[in-house]
Amino acid sequence: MARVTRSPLDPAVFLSEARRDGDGGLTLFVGVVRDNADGRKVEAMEYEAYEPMAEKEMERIETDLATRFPAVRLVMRHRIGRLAVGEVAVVVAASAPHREEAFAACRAGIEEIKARVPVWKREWGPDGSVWVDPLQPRPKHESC
Amino acid sequence: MARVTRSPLDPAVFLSEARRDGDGGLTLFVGVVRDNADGRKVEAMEYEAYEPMAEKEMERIETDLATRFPAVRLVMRHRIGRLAVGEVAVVVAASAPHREEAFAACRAGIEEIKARVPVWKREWGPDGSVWVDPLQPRPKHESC
Amino acid sequence: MRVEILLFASLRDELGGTCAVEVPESRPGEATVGALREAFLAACPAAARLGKRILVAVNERFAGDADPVRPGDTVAFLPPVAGG
Amino acid sequence: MRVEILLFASLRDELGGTCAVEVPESRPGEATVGALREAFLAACPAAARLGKRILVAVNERFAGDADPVRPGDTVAFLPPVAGG
Repeated sequence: MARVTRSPLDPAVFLSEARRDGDGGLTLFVGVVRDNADGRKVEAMEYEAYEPMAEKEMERIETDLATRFPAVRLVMRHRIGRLAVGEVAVVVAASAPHREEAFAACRAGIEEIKARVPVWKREWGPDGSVWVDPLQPRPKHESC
Repeated sequence: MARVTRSPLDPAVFLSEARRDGDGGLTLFVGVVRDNADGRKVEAMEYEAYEPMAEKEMERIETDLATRFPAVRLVMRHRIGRLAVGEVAVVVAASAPHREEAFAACRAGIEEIKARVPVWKREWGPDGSVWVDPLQPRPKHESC
Repeated sequence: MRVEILLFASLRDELGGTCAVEVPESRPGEATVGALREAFLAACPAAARLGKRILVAVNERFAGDADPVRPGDTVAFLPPVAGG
Repeated sequence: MRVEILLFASLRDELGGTCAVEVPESRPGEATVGALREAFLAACPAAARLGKRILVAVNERFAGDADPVRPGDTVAFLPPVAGG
Protein backbone atom coordinates (compact mmCIF):
# COMPACT_ATOMS: atom_id res chain seq x y z
CA MET A 1 0.00 0.00 0.00
CA ALA A 2 1.15 3.52 -0.73
CA ARG A 3 2.50 5.41 2.27
CA VAL A 4 0.64 8.55 1.17
CA THR A 5 -2.96 7.81 0.30
CA ARG A 6 -6.41 9.29 -0.25
CA SER A 7 -8.11 6.29 1.42
CA PRO A 8 -9.25 6.37 5.06
CA LEU A 9 -6.65 5.00 7.49
CA ASP A 10 -7.60 2.25 9.95
CA PRO A 11 -4.94 2.37 12.69
CA ALA A 12 -5.60 -1.20 13.88
CA VAL A 13 -4.53 -2.57 10.50
CA PHE A 14 -1.09 -1.02 10.82
CA LEU A 15 -0.59 -2.36 14.34
CA SER A 16 -1.21 -5.89 13.06
CA GLU A 17 1.03 -5.24 10.09
CA ALA A 18 3.89 -4.12 12.35
CA ARG A 19 3.70 -6.97 14.90
CA ARG A 20 5.94 -10.04 14.74
CA ASP A 21 5.67 -13.01 17.12
CA GLY A 22 8.81 -11.96 18.96
CA ASP A 23 7.33 -8.55 19.83
CA GLY A 24 5.83 -7.71 23.22
CA GLY A 25 5.40 -3.93 22.95
CA LEU A 26 3.44 -2.09 20.29
CA THR A 27 3.02 1.66 20.18
CA LEU A 28 0.78 3.64 17.93
CA PHE A 29 0.49 7.33 17.21
CA VAL A 30 -2.63 8.59 15.47
CA GLY A 31 -2.93 12.21 14.37
CA VAL A 32 -6.54 13.26 13.87
CA VAL A 33 -8.26 16.45 12.81
CA ARG A 34 -9.44 18.46 15.77
CA ASP A 35 -12.28 20.92 16.00
CA ASN A 36 -10.27 24.02 16.86
CA ALA A 37 -6.98 25.86 16.33
CA ASP A 38 -5.90 29.02 18.15
CA GLY A 39 -9.47 29.40 19.34
CA ARG A 40 -10.82 29.23 15.78
CA LYS A 41 -13.48 26.65 14.98
CA VAL A 42 -12.21 24.04 12.51
CA GLU A 43 -14.65 22.12 10.32
CA ALA A 44 -12.21 20.22 8.12
CA MET A 45 -8.57 19.98 7.12
CA GLU A 46 -7.52 19.63 3.52
CA TYR A 47 -4.18 17.84 3.17
CA GLU A 48 -2.08 18.21 0.06
CA ALA A 49 1.22 16.48 -0.73
CA TYR A 50 3.96 16.67 -3.30
CA GLU A 51 3.04 13.04 -3.74
CA PRO A 52 6.02 11.33 -5.38
CA MET A 53 8.46 13.12 -3.09
CA ALA A 54 6.31 12.52 0.02
CA GLU A 55 6.31 8.77 -0.74
CA LYS A 56 10.08 8.79 -1.07
CA GLU A 57 10.58 10.89 2.05
CA MET A 58 8.43 8.48 4.07
CA GLU A 59 10.58 5.62 2.75
CA ARG A 60 13.75 7.50 3.64
CA ILE A 61 12.47 8.07 7.17
CA GLU A 62 11.75 4.35 7.52
CA THR A 63 15.28 3.55 6.35
CA ASP A 64 16.82 6.08 8.76
CA LEU A 65 14.77 4.80 11.71
CA ALA A 66 15.55 1.17 10.90
CA THR A 67 19.20 2.10 11.48
CA ARG A 68 18.48 4.03 14.69
CA PHE A 69 16.07 1.39 16.05
CA PRO A 70 17.11 -1.95 14.58
CA ALA A 71 14.76 -3.99 16.81
CA VAL A 72 11.67 -2.04 15.76
CA ARG A 73 9.29 -2.64 12.88
CA LEU A 74 7.67 0.60 11.82
CA VAL A 75 4.62 1.19 9.63
CA MET A 76 3.74 4.78 8.71
CA ARG A 77 0.96 6.25 6.59
CA HIS A 78 -0.21 9.76 5.77
CA ARG A 79 -3.61 10.51 4.37
CA ILE A 80 -4.31 13.39 2.01
CA GLY A 81 -7.53 15.00 0.81
CA ARG A 82 -10.28 16.68 2.78
CA LEU A 83 -10.74 15.25 6.29
CA ALA A 84 -13.52 15.97 8.78
CA VAL A 85 -13.00 16.42 12.53
CA GLY A 86 -11.97 13.10 14.07
CA GLU A 87 -10.67 11.60 10.84
CA VAL A 88 -7.19 10.08 10.88
CA ALA A 89 -4.51 12.09 9.06
CA VAL A 90 -1.40 10.17 10.05
CA VAL A 91 -0.54 6.83 11.65
CA VAL A 92 2.78 5.60 13.02
CA ALA A 93 2.82 2.03 14.32
CA ALA A 94 5.96 0.67 16.02
CA SER A 95 6.40 -2.90 17.17
CA ALA A 96 9.37 -4.19 19.16
CA PRO A 97 10.37 -6.87 21.64
CA HIS A 98 10.33 -4.21 24.41
CA ARG A 99 8.22 -1.16 25.00
CA GLU A 100 11.08 1.34 25.44
CA GLU A 101 12.19 0.94 21.82
CA ALA A 102 8.61 0.94 20.52
CA PHE A 103 7.85 4.25 22.26
CA ALA A 104 11.10 5.87 21.11
CA ALA A 105 10.73 4.80 17.48
CA CYS A 106 7.05 5.79 17.33
CA ARG A 107 7.82 9.24 18.68
CA ALA A 108 10.77 9.66 16.31
CA GLY A 109 8.55 8.57 13.41
CA ILE A 110 5.93 11.27 13.89
CA GLU A 111 8.57 13.95 14.57
CA GLU A 112 10.38 13.07 11.33
CA ILE A 113 7.13 13.06 9.35
CA LYS A 114 6.22 16.50 10.64
CA ALA A 115 9.71 17.85 9.95
CA ARG A 116 10.44 16.33 6.53
CA VAL A 117 7.48 15.04 4.55
CA PRO A 118 6.17 17.52 1.95
CA VAL A 119 2.57 17.69 3.11
CA TRP A 120 0.56 20.84 3.77
CA LYS A 121 -2.84 21.45 5.25
CA ARG A 122 -5.50 24.02 4.68
CA GLU A 123 -7.77 24.70 7.63
CA TRP A 124 -11.46 25.09 6.81
CA GLY A 125 -13.76 26.94 9.20
CA PRO A 126 -16.86 29.12 9.23
CA ASP A 127 -14.89 32.04 7.72
CA GLY A 128 -13.31 30.14 4.84
CA SER A 129 -9.88 28.56 4.61
CA VAL A 130 -6.25 29.29 5.47
CA TRP A 131 -3.01 27.36 4.90
CA VAL A 132 -1.46 26.27 8.18
CA ASP A 133 1.98 27.75 8.75
CA PRO A 134 3.90 25.62 11.25
CA LEU A 135 6.05 28.57 12.36
CA GLN A 136 3.17 30.96 12.81
CA PRO A 137 2.92 31.73 16.52
CA ARG A 138 0.14 29.40 17.73
CA PRO A 139 0.35 30.15 21.45
CA LYS A 140 -1.47 27.21 22.95
CA HIS A 141 -2.55 25.06 20.04
CA GLU A 142 -0.02 23.59 17.70
CA SER A 143 -1.29 21.02 15.26
CA CYS A 144 -1.83 17.49 16.57
CA MET B 1 -16.65 -2.00 31.10
CA ALA B 2 -14.42 -3.50 33.75
CA ARG B 3 -10.80 -2.41 33.60
CA VAL B 4 -9.64 -5.96 34.32
CA THR B 5 -11.38 -8.46 32.11
CA ARG B 6 -11.32 -12.00 30.74
CA SER B 7 -12.63 -10.82 27.35
CA PRO B 8 -10.30 -10.21 24.38
CA LEU B 9 -9.17 -6.58 24.08
CA ASP B 10 -9.62 -4.71 20.81
CA PRO B 11 -7.20 -1.75 20.98
CA ALA B 12 -9.06 0.29 18.35
CA VAL B 13 -12.14 0.45 20.57
CA PHE B 14 -10.20 2.17 23.34
CA LEU B 15 -8.69 4.72 20.98
CA SER B 16 -12.18 5.74 19.89
CA GLU B 17 -13.34 5.77 23.49
CA ALA B 18 -10.50 8.10 24.51
CA ARG B 19 -10.84 10.62 21.66
CA ARG B 20 -12.73 13.91 22.02
CA ASP B 21 -13.29 16.38 19.18
CA GLY B 22 -10.72 18.77 20.62
CA ASP B 23 -7.97 16.15 20.46
CA GLY B 24 -5.35 15.98 17.73
CA GLY B 25 -2.90 13.42 19.14
CA LEU B 26 -3.75 9.88 20.19
CA THR B 27 -1.22 7.42 21.50
CA LEU B 28 -1.74 3.76 22.17
CA PHE B 29 0.36 1.18 23.94
CA VAL B 30 -0.47 -2.48 23.39
CA GLY B 31 1.30 -5.21 25.35
CA VAL B 32 1.06 -8.59 23.65
CA VAL B 33 2.29 -12.07 24.46
CA ARG B 34 5.52 -12.83 22.66
CA ASP B 35 6.93 -16.17 21.63
CA ASN B 36 10.08 -16.13 23.74
CA ALA B 37 11.60 -15.05 27.07
CA ASP B 38 15.27 -15.32 27.99
CA GLY B 39 15.73 -17.62 25.03
CA ARG B 40 12.94 -19.94 26.21
CA LYS B 41 10.09 -20.69 23.82
CA VAL B 42 6.78 -19.31 25.11
CA GLU B 43 3.50 -20.86 24.00
CA ALA B 44 1.08 -18.94 26.22
CA MET B 45 0.89 -16.61 29.19
CA GLU B 46 -1.63 -17.12 31.95
CA TYR B 47 -2.53 -13.87 33.69
CA GLU B 48 -4.00 -13.82 37.18
CA ALA B 49 -5.19 -10.80 39.16
CA TYR B 50 -6.31 -9.97 42.65
CA GLU B 51 -9.36 -8.77 40.79
CA PRO B 52 -11.16 -6.32 43.10
CA MET B 53 -7.88 -4.66 44.08
CA ALA B 54 -6.59 -4.61 40.49
CA GLU B 55 -9.77 -2.80 39.40
CA LYS B 56 -9.31 -0.24 42.15
CA GLU B 57 -5.61 0.20 41.46
CA MET B 58 -6.33 0.85 37.77
CA GLU B 59 -8.87 3.47 38.85
CA ARG B 60 -6.37 5.04 41.24
CA ILE B 61 -3.76 5.22 38.44
CA GLU B 62 -6.32 6.97 36.23
CA THR B 63 -7.05 9.47 38.99
CA ASP B 64 -3.33 10.11 39.61
CA LEU B 65 -2.60 10.57 35.91
CA ALA B 66 -5.59 12.87 35.44
CA THR B 67 -3.88 15.17 37.94
CA ARG B 68 -0.46 14.87 36.29
CA PHE B 69 -1.85 15.20 32.73
CA PRO B 70 -5.05 17.24 32.98
CA ALA B 71 -5.44 17.62 29.20
CA VAL B 72 -5.31 13.88 28.54
CA ARG B 73 -8.11 11.35 28.46
CA LEU B 74 -6.80 7.91 29.34
CA VAL B 75 -8.43 4.51 28.85
CA MET B 76 -6.64 1.47 30.28
CA ARG B 77 -7.53 -2.22 30.27
CA HIS B 78 -5.80 -5.38 31.45
CA ARG B 79 -6.82 -8.80 30.32
CA ILE B 80 -6.50 -11.91 32.48
CA GLY B 81 -6.75 -15.63 31.70
CA ARG B 82 -4.70 -17.73 29.31
CA LEU B 83 -3.42 -15.80 26.27
CA ALA B 84 -1.73 -17.20 23.18
CA VAL B 85 1.25 -15.55 21.43
CA GLY B 86 0.11 -12.31 19.79
CA GLU B 87 -2.92 -11.84 22.04
CA VAL B 88 -3.34 -8.47 23.73
CA ALA B 89 -2.67 -8.43 27.48
CA VAL B 90 -2.81 -4.71 28.19
CA VAL B 91 -3.95 -1.55 26.43
CA VAL B 92 -3.30 2.08 27.33
CA ALA B 93 -4.96 4.66 25.09
CA ALA B 94 -4.22 8.36 25.62
CA SER B 95 -5.91 11.18 23.77
CA ALA B 96 -4.95 14.84 24.04
CA PRO B 97 -5.00 18.09 22.09
CA HIS B 98 -1.25 17.68 21.46
CA ARG B 99 0.95 14.68 20.92
CA GLU B 100 3.55 15.47 23.62
CA GLU B 101 1.01 15.02 26.41
CA ALA B 102 -0.50 11.95 24.78
CA PHE B 103 2.90 10.24 24.56
CA ALA B 104 3.86 11.17 28.12
CA ALA B 105 0.58 10.03 29.66
CA CYS B 106 0.51 6.78 27.67
CA ARG B 107 4.04 5.92 28.77
CA ALA B 108 3.26 6.80 32.39
CA GLY B 109 0.12 4.67 32.22
CA ILE B 110 1.89 1.46 31.25
CA GLU B 111 4.72 2.10 33.73
CA GLU B 112 2.22 2.56 36.57
CA ILE B 113 0.29 -0.55 35.58
CA LYS B 114 3.45 -2.63 35.59
CA ALA B 115 4.55 -1.18 38.93
CA ARG B 116 1.28 -1.18 40.88
CA VAL B 117 -1.51 -3.36 39.55
CA PRO B 118 -1.73 -6.76 41.30
CA VAL B 119 -1.48 -8.97 38.23
CA TRP B 120 0.86 -11.93 37.77
CA LYS B 121 1.69 -14.10 34.83
CA ARG B 122 2.65 -17.70 34.44
CA GLU B 123 4.73 -18.50 31.38
CA TRP B 124 3.80 -21.71 29.55
CA GLY B 125 6.33 -23.43 27.30
CA PRO B 126 7.34 -26.88 26.08
CA ASP B 127 8.74 -27.72 29.54
CA GLY B 128 5.71 -26.69 31.59
CA SER B 129 5.06 -23.43 33.39
CA VAL B 130 6.80 -20.90 35.62
CA TRP B 131 5.62 -17.72 37.38
CA VAL B 132 7.34 -14.66 35.97
CA ASP B 133 9.41 -12.81 38.57
CA PRO B 134 9.90 -9.20 37.43
CA LEU B 135 13.14 -8.89 39.40
CA GLN B 136 14.63 -12.15 38.18
CA PRO B 137 17.67 -11.24 36.09
CA ARG B 138 16.34 -11.44 32.53
CA PRO B 139 19.41 -10.20 30.70
CA LYS B 140 18.03 -9.28 27.31
CA HIS B 141 14.33 -9.95 27.45
CA GLU B 142 12.15 -8.24 29.98
CA SER B 143 8.42 -8.62 29.54
CA CYS B 144 6.79 -6.43 26.90
CA MET C 1 -4.82 -11.69 67.30
CA ARG C 2 -5.53 -14.07 64.45
CA VAL C 3 -5.50 -12.71 60.88
CA GLU C 4 -6.62 -14.51 57.76
CA ILE C 5 -4.46 -13.73 54.73
CA LEU C 6 -5.40 -14.04 51.04
CA LEU C 7 -2.62 -15.40 48.84
CA PHE C 8 -2.08 -15.07 45.08
CA ALA C 9 -0.04 -16.45 42.21
CA SER C 10 3.12 -18.31 43.32
CA LEU C 11 2.29 -17.84 47.03
CA ARG C 12 -1.12 -19.42 46.48
CA ASP C 13 0.40 -22.29 44.53
CA GLU C 14 2.76 -22.98 47.42
CA LEU C 15 0.54 -22.28 50.41
CA GLY C 16 -3.07 -22.39 49.27
CA GLY C 17 -5.50 -19.56 48.69
CA THR C 18 -5.60 -18.41 52.32
CA CYS C 19 -3.67 -18.94 55.51
CA ALA C 20 -4.34 -17.85 59.08
CA VAL C 21 -1.55 -16.35 61.20
CA GLU C 22 -1.36 -15.48 64.89
CA VAL C 23 0.24 -12.05 65.33
CA PRO C 24 1.10 -10.10 68.50
CA GLU C 25 -0.98 -6.94 68.95
CA SER C 26 0.81 -3.60 69.00
CA ARG C 27 -2.11 -2.26 71.00
CA PRO C 28 -5.48 -3.76 71.85
CA GLY C 29 -7.28 -4.95 68.67
CA GLU C 30 -4.46 -3.82 66.36
CA ALA C 31 -1.27 -5.25 64.88
CA THR C 32 1.18 -3.74 62.41
CA VAL C 33 1.67 -4.94 58.86
CA GLY C 34 5.35 -5.45 59.70
CA ALA C 35 4.56 -7.77 62.62
CA LEU C 36 2.11 -9.67 60.44
CA ARG C 37 4.72 -10.09 57.73
CA GLU C 38 7.20 -11.48 60.30
CA ALA C 39 4.64 -13.85 61.74
CA PHE C 40 3.70 -15.02 58.24
CA LEU C 41 7.33 -15.70 57.25
CA ALA C 42 7.90 -17.60 60.49
CA ALA C 43 4.76 -19.71 59.97
CA CYS C 44 5.39 -20.33 56.25
CA PRO C 45 9.10 -20.90 55.56
CA ALA C 46 8.23 -21.63 51.90
CA ALA C 47 7.60 -17.89 51.48
CA ALA C 48 11.08 -16.94 52.67
CA ARG C 49 12.38 -16.83 49.10
CA LEU C 50 10.32 -13.65 48.57
CA GLY C 51 10.93 -12.20 52.07
CA LYS C 52 10.60 -8.41 52.07
CA ARG C 53 9.58 -8.47 48.42
CA ILE C 54 6.13 -9.69 49.43
CA LEU C 55 3.68 -6.82 49.03
CA VAL C 56 0.90 -6.40 51.56
CA ALA C 57 -2.56 -5.09 50.76
CA VAL C 58 -5.01 -4.06 53.47
CA ASN C 59 -8.56 -3.48 52.28
CA GLU C 60 -7.41 -3.69 48.65
CA ARG C 61 -4.78 -0.98 48.97
CA PHE C 62 -1.01 -1.35 49.37
CA ALA C 63 0.11 -0.96 52.99
CA GLY C 64 3.51 -0.28 54.56
CA ASP C 65 5.02 -2.10 57.54
CA ALA C 66 3.92 0.64 59.96
CA ASP C 67 0.28 0.54 58.86
CA PRO C 68 -2.28 -1.07 61.19
CA VAL C 69 -4.26 -4.26 60.68
CA ARG C 70 -7.51 -4.58 62.61
CA PRO C 71 -10.08 -7.35 62.92
CA GLY C 72 -12.36 -7.33 59.88
CA ASP C 73 -9.71 -5.91 57.52
CA THR C 74 -9.18 -7.77 54.26
CA VAL C 75 -5.49 -8.66 54.16
CA ALA C 76 -3.64 -10.04 51.13
CA PHE C 77 -0.01 -11.04 50.63
CA LEU C 78 1.15 -10.55 47.06
CA PRO C 79 4.26 -11.67 45.18
CA PRO C 80 5.95 -8.87 43.21
CA VAL C 81 3.49 -7.81 40.52
CA ALA C 82 4.21 -8.72 36.90
CA GLY C 83 1.39 -7.41 34.76
CA GLY C 84 1.54 -6.04 31.23
CA MET D 1 19.55 29.00 -18.06
CA ARG D 2 15.81 28.65 -17.77
CA VAL D 3 14.39 26.44 -15.01
CA GLU D 4 10.80 25.34 -14.58
CA ILE D 5 9.71 25.15 -10.94
CA LEU D 6 6.84 23.12 -9.47
CA LEU D 7 4.88 24.95 -6.76
CA PHE D 8 2.71 23.58 -3.96
CA ALA D 9 0.16 24.62 -1.37
CA SER D 10 0.13 28.37 -0.65
CA LEU D 11 2.80 29.06 -3.30
CA ARG D 12 0.70 27.28 -5.92
CA ASP D 13 -2.41 29.20 -4.86
CA GLU D 14 -0.56 32.48 -5.29
CA LEU D 15 1.56 31.76 -8.37
CA GLY D 16 0.07 28.77 -10.16
CA GLY D 17 1.29 25.19 -10.31
CA THR D 18 4.52 25.99 -12.13
CA CYS D 19 6.63 29.00 -12.97
CA ALA D 20 9.69 29.38 -15.16
CA VAL D 21 12.66 31.42 -13.97
CA GLU D 22 15.80 32.62 -15.74
CA VAL D 23 18.85 32.01 -13.54
CA PRO D 24 22.55 32.85 -14.10
CA GLU D 25 24.73 29.77 -14.52
CA SER D 26 27.49 29.15 -11.97
CA ARG D 27 29.27 27.20 -14.69
CA PRO D 28 28.14 25.99 -18.11
CA GLY D 29 24.86 24.04 -17.85
CA GLU D 30 24.62 24.43 -14.07
CA ALA D 31 23.15 26.89 -11.56
CA THR D 32 23.03 26.74 -7.78
CA VAL D 33 19.87 26.28 -5.75
CA GLY D 34 20.74 29.54 -3.95
CA ALA D 35 20.89 31.50 -7.21
CA LEU D 36 17.61 29.93 -8.33
CA ARG D 37 15.95 30.89 -5.05
CA GLU D 38 17.11 34.50 -5.49
CA ALA D 39 15.92 34.64 -9.08
CA PHE D 40 12.57 33.18 -8.04
CA LEU D 41 12.06 35.71 -5.25
CA ALA D 42 12.98 38.56 -7.60
CA ALA D 43 10.55 37.31 -10.26
CA CYS D 44 7.73 36.54 -7.81
CA PRO D 45 7.52 39.22 -5.11
CA ALA D 46 4.40 37.49 -3.77
CA ALA D 47 6.68 34.75 -2.42
CA ALA D 48 8.78 37.19 -0.40
CA ARG D 49 6.70 36.55 2.71
CA LEU D 50 8.27 33.06 2.90
CA GLY D 51 11.77 34.13 1.76
CA LYS D 52 14.43 31.76 3.07
CA ARG D 53 11.75 29.53 4.60
CA ILE D 54 10.94 28.18 1.14
CA LEU D 55 12.29 24.64 0.88
CA VAL D 56 13.79 23.50 -2.39
CA ALA D 57 13.60 19.95 -3.72
CA VAL D 58 15.71 18.76 -6.64
CA ASN D 59 14.68 15.41 -8.10
CA GLU D 60 12.31 14.80 -5.16
CA ARG D 61 14.94 15.30 -2.47
CA PHE D 62 15.62 18.36 -0.31
CA ALA D 63 18.51 20.44 -1.61
CA GLY D 64 20.67 23.13 0.00
CA ASP D 65 21.62 26.49 -1.51
CA ALA D 66 25.03 25.16 -2.64
CA ASP D 67 23.56 22.18 -4.50
CA PRO D 68 23.52 22.27 -8.31
CA VAL D 69 20.52 22.45 -10.63
CA ARG D 70 21.00 21.11 -14.16
CA PRO D 71 18.76 20.97 -17.22
CA GLY D 72 16.36 18.06 -16.90
CA ASP D 73 16.26 18.17 -13.08
CA THR D 74 12.83 18.22 -11.46
CA VAL D 75 12.78 21.31 -9.24
CA ALA D 76 10.08 22.13 -6.68
CA PHE D 77 9.67 25.08 -4.33
CA LEU D 78 7.83 24.14 -1.15
CA PRO D 79 6.32 26.20 1.67
CA PRO D 80 7.33 24.99 5.15
CA VAL D 81 5.83 21.52 5.56
CA ALA D 82 2.87 21.06 7.87
CA GLY D 83 1.87 17.40 7.79
CA GLY D 84 0.51 15.28 10.59
